[in-house]
Amino acid sequence: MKRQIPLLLTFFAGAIPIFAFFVPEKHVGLVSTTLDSWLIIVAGFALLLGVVNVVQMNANKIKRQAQGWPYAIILLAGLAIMGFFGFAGSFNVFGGIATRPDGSSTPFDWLYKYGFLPLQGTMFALLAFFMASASYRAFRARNTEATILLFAALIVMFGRIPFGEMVSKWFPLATEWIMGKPSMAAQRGIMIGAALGAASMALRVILGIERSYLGLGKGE
Amino acid sequence: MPGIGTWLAAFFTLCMLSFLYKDNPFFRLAESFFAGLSLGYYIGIVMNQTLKPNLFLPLVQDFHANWHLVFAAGLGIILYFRYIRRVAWVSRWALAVYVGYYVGVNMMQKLHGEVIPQVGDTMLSLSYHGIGTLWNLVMVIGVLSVLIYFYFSTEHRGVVGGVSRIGIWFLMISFGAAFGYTVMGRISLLIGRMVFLVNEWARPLIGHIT
Amino acid sequence: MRNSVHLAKRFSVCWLCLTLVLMLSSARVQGQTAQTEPAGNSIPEPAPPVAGAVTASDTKSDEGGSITVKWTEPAGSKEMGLEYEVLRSDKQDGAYVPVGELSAGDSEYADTGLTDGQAYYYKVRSILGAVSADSEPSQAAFSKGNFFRFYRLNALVLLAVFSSAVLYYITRARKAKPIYIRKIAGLDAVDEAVGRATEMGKKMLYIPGIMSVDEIQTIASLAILGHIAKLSATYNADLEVPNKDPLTFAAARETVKEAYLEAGRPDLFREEMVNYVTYDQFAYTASVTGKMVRERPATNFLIGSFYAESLLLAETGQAIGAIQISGTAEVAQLPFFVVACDYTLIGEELYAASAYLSREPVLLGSIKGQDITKFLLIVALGLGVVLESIGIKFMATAFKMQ
Amino acid sequence: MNLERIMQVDRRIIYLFVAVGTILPIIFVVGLPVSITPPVQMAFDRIENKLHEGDIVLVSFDYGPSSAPENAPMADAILRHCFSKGIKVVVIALYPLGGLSEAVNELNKVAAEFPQLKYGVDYVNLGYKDGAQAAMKKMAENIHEVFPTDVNGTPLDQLPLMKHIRTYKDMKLVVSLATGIIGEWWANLVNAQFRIPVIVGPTAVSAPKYYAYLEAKQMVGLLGGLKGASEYERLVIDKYPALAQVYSTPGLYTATKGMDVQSIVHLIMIAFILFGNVVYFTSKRKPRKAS
Repeated sequence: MKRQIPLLLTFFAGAIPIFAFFVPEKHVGLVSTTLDSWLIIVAGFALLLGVVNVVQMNANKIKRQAQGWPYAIILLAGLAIMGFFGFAGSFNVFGGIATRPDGSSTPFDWLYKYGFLPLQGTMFALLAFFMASASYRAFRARNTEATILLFAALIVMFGRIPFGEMVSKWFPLATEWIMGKPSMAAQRGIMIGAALGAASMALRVILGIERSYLGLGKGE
Repeated sequence: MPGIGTWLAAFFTLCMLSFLYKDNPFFRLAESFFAGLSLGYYIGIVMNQTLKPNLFLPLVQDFHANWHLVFAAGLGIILYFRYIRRVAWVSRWALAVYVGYYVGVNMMQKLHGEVIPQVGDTMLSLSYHGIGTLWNLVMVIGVLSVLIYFYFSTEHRGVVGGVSRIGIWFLMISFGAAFGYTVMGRISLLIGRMVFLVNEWARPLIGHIT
Repeated sequence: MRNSVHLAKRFSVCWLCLTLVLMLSSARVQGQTAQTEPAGNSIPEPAPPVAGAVTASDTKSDEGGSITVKWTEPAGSKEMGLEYEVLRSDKQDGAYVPVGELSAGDSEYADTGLTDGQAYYYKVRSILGAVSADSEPSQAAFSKGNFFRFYRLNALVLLAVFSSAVLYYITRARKAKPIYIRKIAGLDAVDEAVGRATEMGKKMLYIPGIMSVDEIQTIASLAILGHIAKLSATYNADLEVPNKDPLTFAAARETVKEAYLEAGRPDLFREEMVNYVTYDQFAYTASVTGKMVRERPATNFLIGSFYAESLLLAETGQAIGAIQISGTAEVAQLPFFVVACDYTLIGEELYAASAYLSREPVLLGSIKGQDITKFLLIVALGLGVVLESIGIKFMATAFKMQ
Repeated sequence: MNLERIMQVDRRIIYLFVAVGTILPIIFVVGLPVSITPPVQMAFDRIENKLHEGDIVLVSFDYGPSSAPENAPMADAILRHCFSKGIKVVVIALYPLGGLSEAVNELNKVAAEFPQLKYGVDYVNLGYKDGAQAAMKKMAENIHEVFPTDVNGTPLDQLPLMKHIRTYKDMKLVVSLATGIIGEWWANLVNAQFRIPVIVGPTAVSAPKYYAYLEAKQMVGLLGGLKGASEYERLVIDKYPALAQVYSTPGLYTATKGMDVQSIVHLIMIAFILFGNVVYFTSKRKPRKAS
């Protein structure tokens, strides 16, 4: 019983959108879109699961004075401040969470602009550095495959900058060709294979064969 | 003199950049604050952009038309049954419906939206019409050889092995080219941060001091 | 095991029934085409030529509320720069109101927002500068909801072939001799990677991607996590699974807990093994990279759906000297995993992994079914190329209809 | 000398090179030579030769802060070109994630360089509209219905410039600075249906898609990424010497500077890759000699 119900639910929930995919009839579509609108809400509810876990873990850390516990205080402070303004904002306290009509920032928006965005942007920007170190290490002509990788990367990098164009006008043309033909062909191959793999996985989930995500093991 | 917001943003930017040298208390401070702040941010976003417009407002404003949303809230609450040992097993129901529905949606999306058009677009004419024929041939061979590389239930020896080797070469061209092509976009992001540091923070600061 | 095969059988029957019902319903003939009505011949001199043969009928393959109007264009409409206005009325000789505007070259218009079952009549007005002329009205047309999207017939055929192949090999799997699966280096390395972490007495990080369980890659990742957690329980390794998505977090905890139970070591399972970090992609990345440089795990698994953070995570892991096994079907992120990880599961290999690792006949059977479909697609592709080369468009058209 | 050790360059040395290669060109103008490509020349010629003083151009901000390093210099160069030539500009924003703030910032910045121009007469900012595609279609019927007021809340009828602008027919050109699909809609929807000429400035990543529209004559010019923007800067500076002074203002970020960073950092990466391979092959040959 405890094991069958979730599997049946998965089967029916999975059959609905597949049915609706082929059947344009209004009521079928309605069932599917209604379920969709429910699940968006379920995903919203789920965030609290994460919040609970974060608060638990960090409170524990502080209590036990575990290694690095002062940072747990900083984390919880960030969560409390932003969470408070965000929660209050949904009741239109402090003018909501966006900018006010006169263009001034609400506290939530201010923290977003001067805290969240620079932190996020800088973490993202670190990629430029990491690409440099990764390419230095990995693009080495050790064997046939690595040599192909190396040359494709070098040609494209040259083809993207004016310098490459000045050396030879073939660099940008070669870049375009590589991106448009062999690279595109490989990506198509990956996509077709991966889509089949995903569909097969989906079928196994709907049929209840794959169920480790439910913590139901592989069956007994 | 830059304003307090600019100072804060510059401080966080520098803290994050310091990770490149090595892990240090400044990075750890920024990282911890960022983790908390971002989670708080999404509390605000989920409340304001998901739960309020999709659940609370419809229920409050017109219960008769939207009563079915009570089930949605019910499914959401079921997730929390895991904290009550006796009914913890029920919490799987929400997960089961969630996974089942999207797996169904994605299955059709993959078959209809990816497999069919990608195969269709590769059905290129190989009758001679100049250099384009050769490029069409490259495309067809590329797709076929990569597909054969992914063939699992045959040993990759002989012809199959040879073709799948060609598939690997195509994959390598694609990975190298995609890597090289992405560099520019990533540098643009770095330029954005550096322009901020130099022009919006350092320049006014130096101007103020001198 | 037997239980799951039984279940599979039972569900397969349901499944085939479902497909059958869809196939049958697609065969239902539909449409209520109105008769053609030739246009009048006597056109006053300055007026533009009238559109001929105006017909109106239910729009096919839709949910209802729409009628498609068709007409034949007068000769030379393009050169004249003729424009059309589609008019609608609910009585044949009633007042007609404009519902849509088109220009020369168009001879079809789908009117929407109608009431199913009510009669509608249409005229097409030709406009040339300031003068215009109306066509004869169409016969009465009725809109209705349909039971099949004909333009998705190709998808239905693919679904039928694909699921039949997979189901056939799943049900055959137990009786038939073992199914061969080619070597996947990244998966052969899993045992070694877990063993190494145990020997060194260091942590293993398992990062299940950043997407929710609505993404199939995440489900595939959780299946692999189940296997690795079992190994971890057997060897008593130190496993940690930090999460970005809360639902993935909930599912991952169930998965790991069950795996420890199945391995007979529920005593070793701790809730903190599977923890939640934050919902922001880069804040999550900052936390995990920070954890990597501080706790120096011996092994990193980066398996699931990744975006820009792929290289941030993999390169940091590389810098601390961890063995890294990655896997994703995100085409744009594969290059970064390939350059920074020891092993990478590419696309379809990710989905095949749980079958490969567990060697369960049922799962292996589904891989075989998948391969058969792939084989048929390769044949179709080859045939399509040949037909296209000799100028027959049939295959390409069948694959392009959307 | 141990070649193995040389090959194990501390990654921080690479990081240092990248950082210096990024910061220096932002502070000091390097000014690497730029060769003008046809799509950018077409865009420039369109505004320079086909438009006249008093003509009206619609500039749409279809990008946000995340792609500002690429798109903002394009917007600046186009605005400066129009203002220098006496062309009037109507600014709108259709990108939901920060298009409006970009429109306000860039327009105010450039307008301040031309103190003789008057808001409401020579240029207006109509602000942001949700639902880009619907708005673009509706603007063919009546712009006043899509944007009842400008960004400050002033009704359009009170703005002298907007009194005579009702649809696309009253304007000569659309310029879209775009990061996503909106730029494509200008070409394949607005140009296709309403015939107004379109120039798009997309990010480098999405630029390849736009060549097809350019070839199909659905666009009259294309500024692809930072490179396109830097070419356009070169063209306007050469044509309007007064702008050369604006472009040499310290603290002003330009595409020329951005492109210098791109070239330098790309070359640094290429140099490291080549260095690594040279060392690798030298060290591989050694043992062979020894034996």
